[in-house]
Amino acid sequence: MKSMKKVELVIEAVYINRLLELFKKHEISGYTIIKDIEGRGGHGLKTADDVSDVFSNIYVFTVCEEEMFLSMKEEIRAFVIKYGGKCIITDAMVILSQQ
Amino acid sequence: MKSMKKVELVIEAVYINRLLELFKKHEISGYTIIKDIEGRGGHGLKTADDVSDVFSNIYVFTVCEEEMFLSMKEEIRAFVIKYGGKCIITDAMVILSQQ
Amino acid sequence: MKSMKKVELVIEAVYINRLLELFKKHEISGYTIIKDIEGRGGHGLKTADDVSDVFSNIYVFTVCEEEMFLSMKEEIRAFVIKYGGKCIITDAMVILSQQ
Amino acid sequence: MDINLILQNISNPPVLFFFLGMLAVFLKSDLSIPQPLPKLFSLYLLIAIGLHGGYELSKSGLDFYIFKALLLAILMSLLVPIYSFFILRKKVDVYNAIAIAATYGSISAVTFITGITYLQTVGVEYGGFMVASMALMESPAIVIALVFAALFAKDSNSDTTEKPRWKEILREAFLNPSVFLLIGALIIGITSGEKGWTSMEPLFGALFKGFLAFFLLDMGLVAARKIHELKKVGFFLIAFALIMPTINALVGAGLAYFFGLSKGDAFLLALLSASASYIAVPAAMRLSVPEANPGIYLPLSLAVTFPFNISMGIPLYYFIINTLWK
Amino acid sequence: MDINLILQNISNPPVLFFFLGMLAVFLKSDLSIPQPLPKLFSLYLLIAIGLHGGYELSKSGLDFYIFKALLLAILMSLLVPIYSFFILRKKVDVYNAIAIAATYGSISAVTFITGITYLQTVGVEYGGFMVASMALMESPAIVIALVFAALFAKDSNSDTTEKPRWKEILREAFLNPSVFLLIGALIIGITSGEKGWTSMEPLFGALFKGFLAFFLLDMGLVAARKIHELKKVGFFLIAFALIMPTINALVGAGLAYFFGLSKGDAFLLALLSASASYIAVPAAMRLSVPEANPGIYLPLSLAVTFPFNISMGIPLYYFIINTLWK
Amino acid sequence: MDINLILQNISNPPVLFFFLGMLAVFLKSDLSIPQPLPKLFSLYLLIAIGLHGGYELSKSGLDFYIFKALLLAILMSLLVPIYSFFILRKKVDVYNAIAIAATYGSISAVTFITGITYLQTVGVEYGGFMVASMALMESPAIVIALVFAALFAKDSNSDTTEKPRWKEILREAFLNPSVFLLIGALIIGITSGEKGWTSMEPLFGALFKGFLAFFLLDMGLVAARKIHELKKVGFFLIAFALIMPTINALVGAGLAYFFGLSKGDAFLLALLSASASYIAVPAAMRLSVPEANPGIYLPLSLAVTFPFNISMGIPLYYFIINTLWK
Ligand SMILES: Nc1ncnc2c1ncn2[C@@H]1O[C@H](COP(=O)(O)O)[C@@H](O)[C@H]1O
Ligand SMILES: Nc1ncnc2c1ncn2[C@@H]1O[C@H](COP(=O)(O)O)[C@@H](O)[C@H]1O
Ligand SMILES: Nc1ncnc2c1ncn2[C@@H]1O[C@H](COP(=O)(O)O)[C@@H](O)[C@H]1O
Ligand code: NA
Ligand code: NA
Ligand code: NA
Repeated sequence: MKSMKKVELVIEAVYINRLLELFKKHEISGYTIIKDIEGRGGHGLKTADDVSDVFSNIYVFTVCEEEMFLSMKEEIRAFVIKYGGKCIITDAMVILSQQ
Repeated sequence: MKSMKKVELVIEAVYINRLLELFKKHEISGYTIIKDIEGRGGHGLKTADDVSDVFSNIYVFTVCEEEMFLSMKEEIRAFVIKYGGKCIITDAMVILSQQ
Repeated sequence: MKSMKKVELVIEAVYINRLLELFKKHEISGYTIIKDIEGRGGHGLKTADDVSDVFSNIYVFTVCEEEMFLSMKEEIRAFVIKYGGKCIITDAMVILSQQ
Repeated sequence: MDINLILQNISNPPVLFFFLGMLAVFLKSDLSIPQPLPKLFSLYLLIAIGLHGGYELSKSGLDFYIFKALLLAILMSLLVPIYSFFILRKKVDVYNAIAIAATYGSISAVTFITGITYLQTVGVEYGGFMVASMALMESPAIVIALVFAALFAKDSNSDTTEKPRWKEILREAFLNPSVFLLIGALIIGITSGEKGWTSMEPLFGALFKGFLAFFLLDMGLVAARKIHELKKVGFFLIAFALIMPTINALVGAGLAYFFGLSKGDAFLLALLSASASYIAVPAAMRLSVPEANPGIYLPLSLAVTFPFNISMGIPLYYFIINTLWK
Repeated sequence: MDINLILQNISNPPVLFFFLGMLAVFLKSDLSIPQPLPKLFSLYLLIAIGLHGGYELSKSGLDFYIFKALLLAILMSLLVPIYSFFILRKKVDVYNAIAIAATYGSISAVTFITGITYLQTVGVEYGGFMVASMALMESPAIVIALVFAALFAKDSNSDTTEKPRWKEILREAFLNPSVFLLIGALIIGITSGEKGWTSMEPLFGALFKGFLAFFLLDMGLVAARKIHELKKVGFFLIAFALIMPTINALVGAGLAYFFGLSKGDAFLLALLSASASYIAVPAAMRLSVPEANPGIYLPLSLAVTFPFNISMGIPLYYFIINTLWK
Repeated sequence: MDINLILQNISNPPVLFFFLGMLAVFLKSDLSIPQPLPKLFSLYLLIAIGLHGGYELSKSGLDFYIFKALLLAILMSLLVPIYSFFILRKKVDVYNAIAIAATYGSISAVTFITGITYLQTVGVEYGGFMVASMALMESPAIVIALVFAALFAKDSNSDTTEKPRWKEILREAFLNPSVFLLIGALIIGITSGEKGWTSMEPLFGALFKGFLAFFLLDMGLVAARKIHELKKVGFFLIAFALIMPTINALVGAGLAYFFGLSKGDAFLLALLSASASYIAVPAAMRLSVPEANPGIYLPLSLAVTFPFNISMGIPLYYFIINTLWK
């Protein structure tokens, strides 16, 4: 098992491609996405039964090494300031293929 | 980044409004919701292909300051005892707008 | 509250029954499942708008005692090696019915 | 009783799809119909019965007969939960007795619909206003349950700090999505009349039985999964779930006979009385009587009474009423 | 203005379902139509109008009249956002002015559809090519917004490190799912002609109004939930959202009159000009002008202009055009 | 070969929607049809073909000809995976050879359906029992794969602790949702006969091509996304995926000719033999031969053979059979 950072983001669906671009730039190649979720935050209530799915929330998480997270931390902050959303970081272990 | 508590709950869909009331009472204004999920626990198996969505599970999480969590901890315990469900707490950091 | 391990898995939908069998064998009786999620990893991109839902990702998590996790750790590693997927472990507290 | 009546009912594709759904679970096939598809089907069915009933009402207008039939419907939906409660109380604790009584006091829209397709098969007329009867029969049992809870389970509020949530629960009773959509569609059906119905009929009329088949396939899956929960429920309650519907149907049929309803309307009133709720009332009971065990009232309603009604109950009640009305 | 025109429009079941959806929110019923059901309905509606319009085009072929009508449509979709922007700029900051102007410069497919069902009710002909007009009117406002942003909000790129994302945003403008599917279905409709339409008509023709009702029910829920956000929006913008559609419709009708469009086509052009986008443009604005507040332009479009158009606007514009064309 | 045959097939709206879906991916439009909508469409299509086939069977009854046709179908579904395996083994490791052979040994319901709409276009009759043929052809290839895995990949059970999961995999082979629902609907169609079909036809008959178009739109999206995975697959396998279907169709057509099937039935048998599975078999292969790479057999089936079959294959096989049967 290896010590890593789990980085969770809740953002507006419309920005998902920009977030994945940011991941790509930082060579984050593994992530998981859950679409059409709901929530409330500084930008009010978001529901998943809107007329379109472009404004609902999307939940994304990636588990990466601490350095990787640190290298993109400021860009994530800028992302969240510009586009809204929430970013949560936790310590996590990952089960690797080799022991 | 700021140290916080991530409070995750899995509850029956029918009780979501009561949980959000509890959040409101404790001035939790940010949360995320994922609906129609499945699971197994003390109250048996819950699937998300039931005839209605009132009995499926809902997953809710909020990231809040430790004091906030502590102030509602006993009420969450009472909630889970009364209505079933699971509450999980982890340490988490949040990326804030200001550094 | 009790200290526990939160074990999260993202696997291919087709293997969910085998994972639940593994849980059962290790007497894990509580877990939560989110279906039809998307992601990218060593096995490429998985989307949730495929012609069928057998190849989309499934997200499963269980909160259990550390010994329980340790007892199935090697089997989970074998599972992930054989079938792909990601397993993430975090420290978590659970609100119990009794104080 | 004519075996043909049963066969006619059972060879109905929607009913067959119900059993196909059950079979899928018994054979452990992985068939599933994930949310929100069941939600789509039930939204569809509610709008469809509402619109069609409203259209029929717009043609017939209101008269004394209809008024009488509606009152009878309300009467039945008050009677059933009351006498059921006292029967149940003999063997069951007060919380579960309240919840089960409410479940059987209310109605199942899908059972009603299946009854209507049966009437069409045997060629018997019925009034479009019976959809209004159905709408009126959904909520009273919930109110009865709230009253019983206040009367007989006073000590329940162990945490006396918590004030009763009358507002939330009454809203759940009268404005839950099923009731709201049904009544809304009914009113739209009345308002928009012939012209409106003509424009809606291709979706909400012609496709009705097909969507019913889809929904019953899902009901079969869900009902079969609940069957194994019946083990814990005990003989008394299973017997209740099998026998009570017929008793309720008989009471309904008797009242209908006494007050001179037509054969088709009487059949539907009897069937509504016999049917048990598995969405609206259980949701309301979770909110108002959380002490009652949904592992009891849901399987009873879904895995015993519903299958009984749509397979044996419908031809049985029809047979009784057909004999009486001759 | 004839009150009958309004009643004819409002007694249309789809419009009634819109108000039923709003009522559900006002009464706090828990009714909801979760994703991806709204997505299903909007995919359906786009394919249906595309296919039907294409089929009509395949019958009529292209001629100078159609060419003229299409050019007029593009003209309107360039004019509206330009003059709207300068009106808005008097009271609103540049970002929000751009986003609101683009929102009103583009169109709402569902408003268009509701207008078509209205034309069918009053028995007025229109050209199938108007669907192509609609498709052409979706994107120009987005391009105008990009140009305005480059001209008037230069200093916006506070983080000058970031290069403008023209490619992404132009793709969003011209290849967003709505535009793509609409044009794709239009071309399929043209290509497969009579035979193709005959095979698609049972799903994409006959059921059209039913699906529209379903979608408008959801629109009602969403619009009502946005109403309370209007408090923060201020009187000027609400007045804008109520009055501007009629002005746009008048401009459109005037041009249509001048260039000799038929009554039905003129009505649809006016209605398209009056309608405001709530999916494609807002999504593009989020990407290109994130500084603009979606809590302003979305509620204006969804909770003011859309309800106004489908209830009062349609009969009003029809009344005006009917008078002019007499 | 008559170019008209191809045009007739390609101007079919469902086929055009397939290419529209592909185009969406090539142009990077954000169009997507999220789950569970594809699931809804495939449930619909399976029920629809099952019910309709069953109804046709209930009219025709069983006779020696049908019996012969069903046996031929089973024969083909055993032959194809066997000879495919030995061909594949020349270039591919044992696991992938097994999985690809099973994929091509089984069938694609949507290809079959597209073939049926083609037969309707060209006005050729076929037997309703061919739906039963299709159902019978789904599973045998999975059993062959299990046998081959036991014979040729014995050493695979590197972790000998794990017992083979015959029960789970055989259940997957014969009771996977597609096979189960298809056969279930077939039996319901037989049981409920003319009357049943009349009540189901508005949903499961009339709307068939429309739903097929919806589903093929999604198939187009998925197929196009898999195309870039083909780079890693190599020339041999892409050639296999392009040529093998025609060979399988020829073998099927030859047998059909020899045993005296009618033109329409022969065409469908050939098409079923030519088609490759992309849901049921891949799922079974994931469970039984996890060592095989789904990044190979899925793109081959979805992004090469499926598009080939529904665009060129169908008219080609029809041309061959039409020539033979003259
Ligand atoms: N404190 C929080 N805990 C959990 N989720 C949050 C929190 N704050 C915001 N979110 C999620 O992030 C989304 C965007 O946040 P915001 O931009 O602040 O509106 C919200 O809709 C929520 O789903
Ligand atoms: N140990 C656990 N780990 C993860 N999820 C759980 C656990 N126990 C319960 N849950 C979730 O919480 C829901 C309600 O739990 P319960 O009230 O115990 O049945 C279950 O259906 C699961 O989704
Ligand atoms: N680093 C990661 N962080 C989050 N999720 C991941 C990560 N790596 C893989 N996943 C998820 O696990 C799934 C299977 O992983 P893999 O077998 O590596 O393709 C992916 O489709 C992702 O949803
Ligand atoms: Na009842
Ligand atoms: Na406009
Ligand atoms: Na084949």
